[in-house]
Amino acid sequence: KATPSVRAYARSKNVDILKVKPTGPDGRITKDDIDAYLKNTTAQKTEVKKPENPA
Amino acid sequence: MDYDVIILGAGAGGYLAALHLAKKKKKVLIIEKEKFGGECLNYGCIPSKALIELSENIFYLKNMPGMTLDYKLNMKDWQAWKDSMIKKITGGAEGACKASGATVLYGEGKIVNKNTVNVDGKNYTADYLILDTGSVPVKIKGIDDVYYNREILAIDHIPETLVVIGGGYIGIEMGTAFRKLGSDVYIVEMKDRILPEVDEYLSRAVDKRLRDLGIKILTSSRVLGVKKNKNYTVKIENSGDIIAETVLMAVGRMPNTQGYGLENLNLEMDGRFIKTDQHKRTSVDNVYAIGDVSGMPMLAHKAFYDAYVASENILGNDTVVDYKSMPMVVYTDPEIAFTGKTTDKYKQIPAMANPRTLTMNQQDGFFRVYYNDDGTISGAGIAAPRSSEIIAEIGLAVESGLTLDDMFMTVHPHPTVSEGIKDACEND
Amino acid sequence: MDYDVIILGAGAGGYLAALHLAKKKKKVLIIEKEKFGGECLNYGCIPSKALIELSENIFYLKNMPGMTLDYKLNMKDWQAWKDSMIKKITGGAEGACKASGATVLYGEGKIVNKNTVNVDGKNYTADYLILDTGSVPVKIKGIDDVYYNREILAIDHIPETLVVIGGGYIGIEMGTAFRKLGSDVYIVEMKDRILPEVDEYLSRAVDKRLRDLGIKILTSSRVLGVKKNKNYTVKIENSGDIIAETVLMAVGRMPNTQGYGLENLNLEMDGRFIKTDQHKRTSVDNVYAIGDVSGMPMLAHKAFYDAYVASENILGNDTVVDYKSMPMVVYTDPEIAFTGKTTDKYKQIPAMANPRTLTMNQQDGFFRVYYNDDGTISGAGIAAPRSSEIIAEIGLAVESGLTLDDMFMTVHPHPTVSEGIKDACEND
Ligand SMILES: Cc1cc2nc3c(=O)[nH]c(=O)nc-3n(C[C@H](O)[C@H](O)[C@H](O)COP(=O)(O)OP(=O)(O)OC[C@H]3O[C@@H](n4cnc5c(N)ncnc54)[C@H](O)[C@@H]3O)c2cc1C
Ligand SMILES: Cc1cc2nc3c(=O)[nH]c(=O)nc-3n(C[C@H](O)[C@H](O)[C@H](O)COP(=O)(O)OP(=O)(O)OC[C@H]3O[C@@H](n4cnc5c(N)ncnc54)[C@H](O)[C@@H]3O)c2cc1C
Repeated sequence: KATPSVRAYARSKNVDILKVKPTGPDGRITKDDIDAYLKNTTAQKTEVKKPENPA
Repeated sequence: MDYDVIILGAGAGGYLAALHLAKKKKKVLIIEKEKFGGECLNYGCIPSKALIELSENIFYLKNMPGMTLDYKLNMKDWQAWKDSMIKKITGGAEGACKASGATVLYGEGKIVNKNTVNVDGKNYTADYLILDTGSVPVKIKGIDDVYYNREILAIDHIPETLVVIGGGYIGIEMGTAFRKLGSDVYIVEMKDRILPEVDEYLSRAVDKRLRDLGIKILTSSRVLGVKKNKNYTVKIENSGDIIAETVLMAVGRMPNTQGYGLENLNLEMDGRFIKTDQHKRTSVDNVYAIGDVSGMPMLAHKAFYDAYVASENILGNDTVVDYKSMPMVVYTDPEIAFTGKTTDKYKQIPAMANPRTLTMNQQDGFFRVYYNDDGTISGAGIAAPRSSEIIAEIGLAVESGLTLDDMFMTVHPHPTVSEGIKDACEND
Repeated sequence: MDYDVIILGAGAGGYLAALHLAKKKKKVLIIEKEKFGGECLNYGCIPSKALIELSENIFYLKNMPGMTLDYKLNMKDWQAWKDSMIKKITGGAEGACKASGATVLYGEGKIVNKNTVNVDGKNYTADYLILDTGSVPVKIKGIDDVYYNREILAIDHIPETLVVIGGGYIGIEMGTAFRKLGSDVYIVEMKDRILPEVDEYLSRAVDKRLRDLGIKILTSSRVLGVKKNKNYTVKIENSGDIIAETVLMAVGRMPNTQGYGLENLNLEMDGRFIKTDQHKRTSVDNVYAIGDVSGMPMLAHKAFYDAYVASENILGNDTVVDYKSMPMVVYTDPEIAFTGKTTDKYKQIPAMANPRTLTMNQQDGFFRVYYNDDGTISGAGIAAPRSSEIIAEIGLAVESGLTLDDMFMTVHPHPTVSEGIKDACEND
């Protein structure tokens, strides 16, 4: 569940909205949820990378 | 106790509270001294909108190229229709209350104490008391025998000349309607603009249009007196007298707090209003006040909302007055409506850019949407046909924290006035 | 290349795309063979709603107790007004496109290849092509010389008898309007009910009301032929002939895909429509199709939406057709509107329970709101005056995942039709 502008935002960031955890009222996904999801996934990616390149 | 709840006054707020509480199995007594439905259904919102509707239809056809209109309006027959139409609504409301189990008692209620109301010498007791005693028109000392909202809405003919004293929404609505029905209309307002209760960008649009319609608007004008002979003579400070067939006094309404033992409760007041908290509780335990008597704005939908909040609290569900958008409509020309808050940022398109408006042979007005830094909609002001119906969507957007983009990306049907709001929200 | 984008057809979709792209600094050529604004502004949505508005006003006054109405309607003068009103809208749209920098070219465009359109012997090239060639009325072989939407909306008098062949929304809208303007109206529909494109609970309300208005509705009725002498004779299978002054053929519209070189693109089709994906892309690179030619529903606001999606993609912003609510309105009696999805759960109140509806001397219809298990609103069907304006709020709720409670707790102004939706959402 997300409003039209949030759905468009997710699309512009290449985020699959179904994977985002909602924190808004009545289980709605907010723009912040998408930003949080992005932060998380990039964080995860860098974490995965770290052991590969122990510089 | 005889009842769980006694409700004093069956106005907009009272009957809704009765219905809601009775549905939830509370034992409810609702006391009404005049008519079920109160001012709104009998002498306010409903008859005024019916009359305005009539005036708008006549005006539209009179001004439609190709139409030659010849009509006779027998206002007595129209009034009979209007009364029967109102009877359907008030009968429906009363019937629904009774069907849900509420007891309806006609008579003037006198408050004895916080648990007791006396009607015609008999005491009725309850755990809770809801005060919904409404409001009455403000009268000016020394000016008697004029029309108020009740008389003007029961009129049996279209007056040749109508002077409206007071340029608030009630006066403006009636002035606009009678102008379109053929009267020569004057509006006399003490403040420096009409509709002082709405933002100036809205009242300005109405002022211009009403002057175009031939209404004589006198602002910053104080009425010194009204004399009635065969006609009325209205004396205005620093201006000539106006001779008129009819004078409507519409200088405001005040809460009805006198003459029914309210003083026995020793309630805290807020100016002339009964003071209530967010729960619609007064300063006395288990006594609630709702609607016009409990504070501004004095509007029917505010009374409905109050009724809901008070009832829910009585039912044990902690509920507070919590809205970000309280709409207001003035059914004038152009019809204006607004809700929410103004900010320093808005988007606007003219009504002329809305095709549906043009199909109705109208073109005055605009759609203005206010928004916050984060793009959420904070409010709107609309001057356009049917703005009364359009403003609800903005209310929903404001209440739900939706953005300009959410509105713009929602498909609105074509051709409608509601598209005007969507188009105003476009990002460019 | 001469241009960034060539748009073929300046209908609802085309001019919106031109405006949007030109505003974002794309070099745009828009080609139109007839009139700017296409079917919608010139021969569809706009003139039909203007005529319906006229008919509703006359009908209201004719039936208002107390009114004695005597009028003459000179349709030639009305048509002149209508044309000038349309000119304002189309002129505004064309002016806005040009002001934003788009080039408007009149003439029939012939597609040479995906980058080239020929007009009057001259080739124009662009990187992108948007097809907005609209739709045309379906004609029945052997039935000639009847009225279609263009002719009926340009009529210079009110016909004594009007037979409408086809009970879809266009036929129903015109039939209702001319009935209210005084014509004897027949509606002949092959399927077993009128308005087969809407859900039955909606079409049933209209069917009943139209019969009350005196419209003769023949369902499951096949027209065998139409002959024209002085009058028309309409032959109907298993039924008597109807003799009528005028016959309107409204048996549907089909995408306009013939005669302008579309075959040179060798596009994938979807039945008679040009096949498009979620981005409004056709099967050929950099060729987009929008509006009526690109699929159902054939409605102006769907064309607007398509235009927005196609333009955004051309601008490089990945955008897809993404709506949960596509509204549809039929401006008949009662006016019906719906959006979203039906579910097995709905709440409904009758239009009679809405005070504003009664002030307009109307009472037929209902407000029905469909919802999901989690309380979110999934759609609505409204049969009530001005439902066209009310449905937008439901669209916003559906798009944003709002609940029945969100709607019910948003204060709606009183008295309005929009309250009907709020009241339908009440929890009991
Ligand atoms: C001309 C006009 C047009 C209006 N148009 C609109 C509009 O379009 N939209 C809108 O929102 N608002 C409109 N209003 C305002 C609206 O009518 C009020 O806000 C609304 O009626 C308030 O409802 P209420 O329940 O507070 O009080 P009321 O409707 O005033 O009801 C109070 C009831 O209490 C009864 N009562 C009082 N004292 C006692 C007693 N001691 N014992 C028994 N009964 C008692 C009265 O008889 C009355 O029936 C209009 C008002 C007027 C005058
Ligand atoms: C009577 C009637 C009432 C209607 N009412 C409504 C309503 O109330 N609400 C609603 O949403 N919809 C309504 N519609 C439908 C609406 O009109 C269409 O959905 C809308 O016009 C579709 O827009 P479009 O851009 O796809 O095509 P069109 O508006 O059909 O425009 C296509 C344009 O392309 C031009 N063209 C075609 N081929 C070429 C070529 N080769 N070269 C140059 N130009 C070309 C045509 O001349 C035309 O101007 C109504 C339709 C009718 C007939």
